Amino acid sequence: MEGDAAVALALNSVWIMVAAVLVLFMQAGFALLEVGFSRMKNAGAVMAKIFLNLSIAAVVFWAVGYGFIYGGDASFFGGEGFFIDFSDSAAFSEDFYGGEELSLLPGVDWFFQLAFAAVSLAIVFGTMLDRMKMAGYVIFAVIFVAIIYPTVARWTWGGGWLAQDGFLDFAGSSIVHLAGATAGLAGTLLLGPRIGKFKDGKAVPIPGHSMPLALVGIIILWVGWMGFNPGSTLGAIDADFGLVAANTNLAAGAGVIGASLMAMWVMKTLDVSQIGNGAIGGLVAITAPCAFVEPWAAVVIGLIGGGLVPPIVMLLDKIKIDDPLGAIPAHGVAGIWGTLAIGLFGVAELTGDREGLLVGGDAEQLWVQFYGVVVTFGIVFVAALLVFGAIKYTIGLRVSPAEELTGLDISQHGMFGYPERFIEVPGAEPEGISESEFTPVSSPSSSNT
Amino acid sequence: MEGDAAVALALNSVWIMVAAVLVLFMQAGFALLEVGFSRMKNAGAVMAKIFLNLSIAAVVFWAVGYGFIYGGDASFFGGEGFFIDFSDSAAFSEDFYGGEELSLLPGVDWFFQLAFAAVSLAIVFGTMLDRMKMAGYVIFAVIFVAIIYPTVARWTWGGGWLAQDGFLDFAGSSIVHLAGATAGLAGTLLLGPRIGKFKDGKAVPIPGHSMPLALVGIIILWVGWMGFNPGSTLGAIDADFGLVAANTNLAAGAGVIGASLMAMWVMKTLDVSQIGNGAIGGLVAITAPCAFVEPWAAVVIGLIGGGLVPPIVMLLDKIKIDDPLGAIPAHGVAGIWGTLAIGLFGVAELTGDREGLLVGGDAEQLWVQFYGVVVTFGIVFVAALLVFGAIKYTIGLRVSPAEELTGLDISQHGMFGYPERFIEVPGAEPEGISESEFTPVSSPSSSNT
Amino acid sequence: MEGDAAVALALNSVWIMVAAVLVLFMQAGFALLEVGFSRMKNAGAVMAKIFLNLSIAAVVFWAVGYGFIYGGDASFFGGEGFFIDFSDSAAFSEDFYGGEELSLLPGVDWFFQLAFAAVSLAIVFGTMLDRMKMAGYVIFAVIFVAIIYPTVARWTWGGGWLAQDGFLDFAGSSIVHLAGATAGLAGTLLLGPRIGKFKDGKAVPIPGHSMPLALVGIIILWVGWMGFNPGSTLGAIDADFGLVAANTNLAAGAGVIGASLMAMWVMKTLDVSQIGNGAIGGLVAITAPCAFVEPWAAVVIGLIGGGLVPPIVMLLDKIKIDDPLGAIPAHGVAGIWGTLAIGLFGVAELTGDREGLLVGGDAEQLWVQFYGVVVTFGIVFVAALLVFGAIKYTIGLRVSPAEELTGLDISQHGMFGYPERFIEVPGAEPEGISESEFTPVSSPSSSNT
Amino acid sequence: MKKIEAFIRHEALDAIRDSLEKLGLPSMSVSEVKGSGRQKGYTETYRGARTTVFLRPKLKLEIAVDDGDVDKAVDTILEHAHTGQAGDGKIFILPLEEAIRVRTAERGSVVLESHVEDAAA
Amino acid sequence: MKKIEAFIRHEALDAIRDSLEKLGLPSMSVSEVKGSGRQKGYTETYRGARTTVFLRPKLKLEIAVDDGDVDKAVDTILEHAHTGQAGDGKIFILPLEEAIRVRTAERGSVVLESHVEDAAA
Amino acid sequence: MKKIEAFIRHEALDAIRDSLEKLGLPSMSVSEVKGSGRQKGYTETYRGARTTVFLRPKLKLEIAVDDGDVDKAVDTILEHAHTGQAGDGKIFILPLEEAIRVRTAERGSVVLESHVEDAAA
Ligand SMILES: Nc1ncnc2c1ncn2[C@@H]1O[C@H](COP(=O)(O)OP(=O)(O)O)[C@@H](O)[C@H]1O
Ligand SMILES: Nc1ncnc2c1ncn2[C@@H]1O[C@H](COP(=O)(O)OP(=O)(O)O)[C@@H](O)[C@H]1O
Ligand SMILES: Nc1ncnc2c1ncn2[C@@H]1O[C@H](COP(=O)(O)OP(=O)(O)O)[C@@H](O)[C@H]1O
Repeated sequence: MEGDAAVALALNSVWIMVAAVLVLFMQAGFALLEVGFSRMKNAGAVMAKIFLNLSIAAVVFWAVGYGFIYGGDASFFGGEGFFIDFSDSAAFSEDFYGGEELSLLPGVDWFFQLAFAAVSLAIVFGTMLDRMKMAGYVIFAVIFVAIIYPTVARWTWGGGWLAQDGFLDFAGSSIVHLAGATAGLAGTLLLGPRIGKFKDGKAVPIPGHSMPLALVGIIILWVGWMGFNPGSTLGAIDADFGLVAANTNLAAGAGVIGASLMAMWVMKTLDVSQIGNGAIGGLVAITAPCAFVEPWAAVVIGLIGGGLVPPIVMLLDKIKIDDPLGAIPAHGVAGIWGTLAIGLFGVAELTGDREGLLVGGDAEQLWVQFYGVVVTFGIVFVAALLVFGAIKYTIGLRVSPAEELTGLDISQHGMFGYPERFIEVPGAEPEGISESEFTPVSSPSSSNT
Repeated sequence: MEGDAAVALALNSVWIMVAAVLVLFMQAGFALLEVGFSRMKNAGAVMAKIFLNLSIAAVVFWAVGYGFIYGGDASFFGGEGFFIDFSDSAAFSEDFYGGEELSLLPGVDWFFQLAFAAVSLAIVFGTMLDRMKMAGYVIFAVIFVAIIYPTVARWTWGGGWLAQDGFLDFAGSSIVHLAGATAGLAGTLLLGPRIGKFKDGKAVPIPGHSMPLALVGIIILWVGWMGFNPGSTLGAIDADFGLVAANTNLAAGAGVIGASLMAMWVMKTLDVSQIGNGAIGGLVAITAPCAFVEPWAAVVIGLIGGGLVPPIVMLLDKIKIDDPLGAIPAHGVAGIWGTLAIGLFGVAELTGDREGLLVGGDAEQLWVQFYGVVVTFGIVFVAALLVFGAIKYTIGLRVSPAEELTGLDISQHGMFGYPERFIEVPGAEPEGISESEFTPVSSPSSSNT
Repeated sequence: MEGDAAVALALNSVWIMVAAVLVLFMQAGFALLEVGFSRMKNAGAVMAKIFLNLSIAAVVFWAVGYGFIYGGDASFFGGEGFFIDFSDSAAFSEDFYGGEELSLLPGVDWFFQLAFAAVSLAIVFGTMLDRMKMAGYVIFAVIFVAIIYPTVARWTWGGGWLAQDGFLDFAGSSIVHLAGATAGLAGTLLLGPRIGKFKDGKAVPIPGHSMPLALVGIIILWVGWMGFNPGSTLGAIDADFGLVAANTNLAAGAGVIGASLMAMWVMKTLDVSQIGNGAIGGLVAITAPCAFVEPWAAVVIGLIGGGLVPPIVMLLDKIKIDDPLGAIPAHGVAGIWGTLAIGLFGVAELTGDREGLLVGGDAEQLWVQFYGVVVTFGIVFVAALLVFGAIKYTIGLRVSPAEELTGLDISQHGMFGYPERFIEVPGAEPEGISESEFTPVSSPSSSNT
Repeated sequence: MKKIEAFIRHEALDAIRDSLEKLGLPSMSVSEVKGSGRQKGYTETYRGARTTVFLRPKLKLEIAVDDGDVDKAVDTILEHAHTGQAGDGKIFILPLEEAIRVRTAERGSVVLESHVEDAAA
Repeated sequence: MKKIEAFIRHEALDAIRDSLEKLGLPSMSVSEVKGSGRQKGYTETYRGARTTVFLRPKLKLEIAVDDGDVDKAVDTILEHAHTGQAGDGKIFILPLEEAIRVRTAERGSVVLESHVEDAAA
Repeated sequence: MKKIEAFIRHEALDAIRDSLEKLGLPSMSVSEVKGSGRQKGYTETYRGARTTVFLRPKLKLEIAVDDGDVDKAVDTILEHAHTGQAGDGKIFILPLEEAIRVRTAERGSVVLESHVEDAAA
């Protein structure tokens, strides 16, 4: 390649490669968050799930997912370019970019998009913790990464009909976060709450076993978001990833502050888990508008994104929806808010087009944002309900009560996630468990503590 | 923008963006370090503190902090350019760079500096672990990020009077680390030691609850330092961040070796926490001189920086200053040593000016370094003493003895950080605690294990 | 430097700097993996080991290691360019690149190579967990980083005789991973299994204490591998690190799937540790061929790399080799498979030369790969056996049975790694331990819980 | 005075404690034990190696009561701890010679009397 | 021979152990329990949901002593465990029929005798 | 009926449990305690500060047995727990007034009888 073009390709690709690595790193964040917010007896199962998810995502997104986003010209559904060969740039450009010169190495482009798909999938799981059957979830994961997420992504990032309507979602408040949380909502509705979550009509605390792990996970998410949003410039040259990075940090910080204040108000306690969820709420909210608003607006968006979390957490408890991680408020509600916020705070020089209602006085963009959110929620909710429903009535979605009480680790994986500490966990041997589920052994041989 | 300038801006910005992300990641390192070195009963409170700190830093540093470093021309104190709009490059350049062409995207520049301010603030907390009141600390955090740290940074990096005198501190041994540790020293003096730390005139071990978490935190700090020091080139083109990276790794390694040998000598044991502190000592020591010395000198600087830690830890115990994390030796004393080391080992080709005493035989640079250290220590110590003192005598700096013994998690945040393990922690229900501090409940309803 | 050359140097250096940081970050991954797979009573000792290893690696690789890979022209053994001065580019180029213009900053080049050496060294330890004497290991570490690893690396990456024969190992399936695992095999053979590992001729589970920490460690390794493999392009311009990144992710994902299926088949359980080891198996396998094969082949290579792990784990148990972490299957056997896979799946456009047997029908490359693997294994095995043997019969390689049962933390480092949890760990006070090993105290003074 | 020691399943604790409290017997101490008995062991598998664990987690309740309260307490435990499956546990009754309240240094059965007035409150 | 079982606050342990050792009674076993009694519960809050915890952490001391040492031991415990606030705990005294030292298979009260000479040493 | 309480080293547990099971006494409860006695303390060091720990980890076995099985059980424990070094532990025997099986509400020594037929099976 010629000098300047080679430099441009390399420079853009380095930046997006770095961003992709940061987004991949978010898997460590989700792992810690999910494991920290789950019970000790399920800790190993959470890790198994994270690995299977990410692995399935990698293979399926290569085989079909990416093609369903970027391949072909369909506005609503469909694709081409499956089982991609990244070593053939020409074919890649042909399949996905109409033969134009590429601004990114094919493998880098795919890797970055894969990392997003994997984030969306990771979010789904948050509501289903502590009681989900692995086999059922694996099937859902394949379908989500193959078709559901790509279809939503196609509508905007793949140049589909929502993009044509002017819908804006810079890095995926709706496409990634709301989509994941919506599928999670469908999942938890079909699963029902954890045993013991509601007693005499009131929510009972089932605290996650490690706030340190959970909140370190959220710091890692924050760090990973520095690839998620700024990397969504999809290039380095003539791209203001600096503004995006600054806005993202401001909204995250404001989210923590908003959630802390709200928690003290509505929960009467500076709940550590809400502080963490508030950071996520702020980050999710700024994800759509990060490139389209000024810093002061980022602070406002983050403050509200985080501040929404505690009341919604309490509301879900009231309507008896069990969401152990807070995925619905932090990824769902904050995702909706963030997407709409473009319609309120968007600046014409940054959107390159329409202004937000509070800035320019015009509600047009807000209207597009609104129906974009509605269709995203609607399509994902229906699709997830169908898929999870089909699984529920065939191979089953939830483990048996005995297995749930005993813990997924020993009942599903044959060993505790924390073998040396397990004496402390109540419920390790539940009422009514059938002996055979533990592979009973009749010939006495040896015992260990 | 024109081709070459656009490439240069993008390339410099990508590198500094990456470096900023690495420095931001250090917050995960500090979180793990602090939580690992604290008691189980305070683990959740540590995480809450980290999040509030970082969040406050983000918003305050945008609102005023950055402006107090780089805005205007005052040599001693003052600034302009508050509530920055990163989307307006021209205004940004006007406010901070005299209208010159920018070599970095505004948001990237700010993000990198923010990450440094947040590190300095995180260091303060280390000495105050396990007994500090959150509300008081939050107030200090605002003032530290708004004014104290920016003033010190202004003197050197903002082109202030110390810079004009030729004081050198490449990445902040003094500005960031010594400043943080000095404020921490003021804090611990006003707080006093943890209950039970000194008994019959002798220091009692209060071991942190998890060496694995603490030391993984230090590995993350080491990784983050690869942005901290090499990123302080503030650009990629014609900048030798390679030398800086190599020197930093060598000093970190030598710091571990120095601390290990010293611990075996003065403590008669290969203390795991000292190994970790030694890495920090080495890293802090090389932070100021990393771009000004040759690799052999980096090894010497690191060896001494790490080696100083164990004896200083023992000295603090002797004079009854309680510093649970070793922030004073590892960030403070090593920071002083590193800053002075430029005056000993600096090489003219690298400093671009004066040579160090041991290399060029001239003590001039050492003298500048010396009074730079003295004024940094002095101004921060006095300011922190005033602020912490004002807090102490108004809303209070320290929790009640009962709350301290019970643990900050349950007494301040309503729930343990490790809910399933808490049975093991002594002191969960201290002598003399007033019932009402636990929100006693008279109507028996339900209990859980 | 002139504009374009300066940009190229900066761009290549930024990319390799980032890659080096990612590979350095793998140390956090290894730390978590090793600590999670070890017993609670040895957790602090594991962390001490990781720090000493990395520190020794940094200093020794600067002093001599790098020179033994790249210095001089010897094909088999030798070097020059010790105690490198990275601030002198001209001398650096003279020593290592025949005076050619450098494509990377010297410090960046060295840092990247250092990170690889540290990975290879970290792997060795995995087989020796829970019973190794620190002093002996430290000596081995010096020799391994100074001479053993550099010699193997010289043969291929230093342009030595294997490279001249056309042996290919893009990022080190053999040079880094097989070499590390082979030394580990020698170590475990000389150490013997942990007390209690085999009973009545059968393997007994000695589960690691934390699957969450271990598997988060593996996610970090996966993330770090995004520097390991894609960074091995050694530059950004005209280098397809995108293909490498995509192949690496695909193989990792396929490795998890392969190991999961095999574990369910041969172990009759979806073992969480095997899922993690499977990711490593897939990653190690693709490390050699990642730049030479097409994505479909990466999936196949990863599937087999991961799938090999569970049966080999069981085989080792059968032949009574104790490898607590699975380093031998995941780094050793998968490393062999990956290196050979180039001879099967290599594509001429990518290797720039010969085609693999299954692609081009020619076995020539496979033959070269085969003897490359054999000599790598052979030389490392013999060297490690000699060094470990010499240590064993002088200062000793293994702690006493009493120390092993009591745990390395309290017996070697004077304090538990988890001081507040230790009541739970059996074996904390073993049969037959001599009182004096605990520094008995005759005058009663104080006690703590 | 008697000391009741009951080895039960974790799940039964809340109900037992609530009922006893209503009966004016809020005082007890609970600890975690591992027990073996008629109940069978279960298998743990790790990296393909297997072992059978015969000791299963149970809770131990310790309740010192006045002679007259023994039956009340035992019946309450039986009621809530019973599932009918192996592993339900056992209750042991030991003679107790003296009971002393640390706060007041009172001795004897006054220390153990049911707090019916408290429970009613 | 008697067996003393004392449920106390964590804070009292060190002082009790030290004093008993000085009296020649260094032998005891300590474990962690959770107890309920007169002392009130406290509230835990998580994500806005609340629960009241009635079981609070205590330590259990088990000390087997010769008949003649019972009062010494009980008095020592009372002295150091007393704060005057609800939750100070209780001491129970049970009859002990036999004591055996595993190391020597000795039986009877010799196994429990105060080690006054040791303490003096 | 008697209740045997044995404080032993961790290492002895497996052998004791196996042997008792072969003798038809598979039932026991195990918990973790920390104990002090003749055995000396050890030193912990952290950041240069030192402390002596006198309480060392032990296991406590609780075994309720029929009068006729006491000697069998004690001998088995003595056999496997003995190393001859300070810290081997102690065995205490307490009178037991009643034993109740929760599953069946059976009472008395039938609840504790050796299960020789099971063991033989
Ligand atoms: N003889 C005994 N001594 C001490 N603890 C016992 C004894 N028998 C039973 N236990 C405790 O009771 C628990 C349940 O006993 P198990 O025999 O399995 O149930 P079941 O009585 O329903 O047959 C055991 O796990 C153990 O903790
Ligand atoms: N009857 C009892 N049986 C067993 N343990 C008891 C009993 N009464 C008290 N305890 C133990 O003593 C602790 C303190 O008892 P509590 O009644 O709260 O204090 P006080 O005796 O000062 O009123 C309890 O938490 C419990 O562990
Ligand atoms: N009088 C006692 N009361 C309660 N527990 C005891 C008593 N004596 C010994 N123990 C338990 O037995 C363990 C071993 O006792 P120790 O005196 O050290 O051994 P030895 O009997 O071999 O001298 C102690 O750690 C403690 O747990």
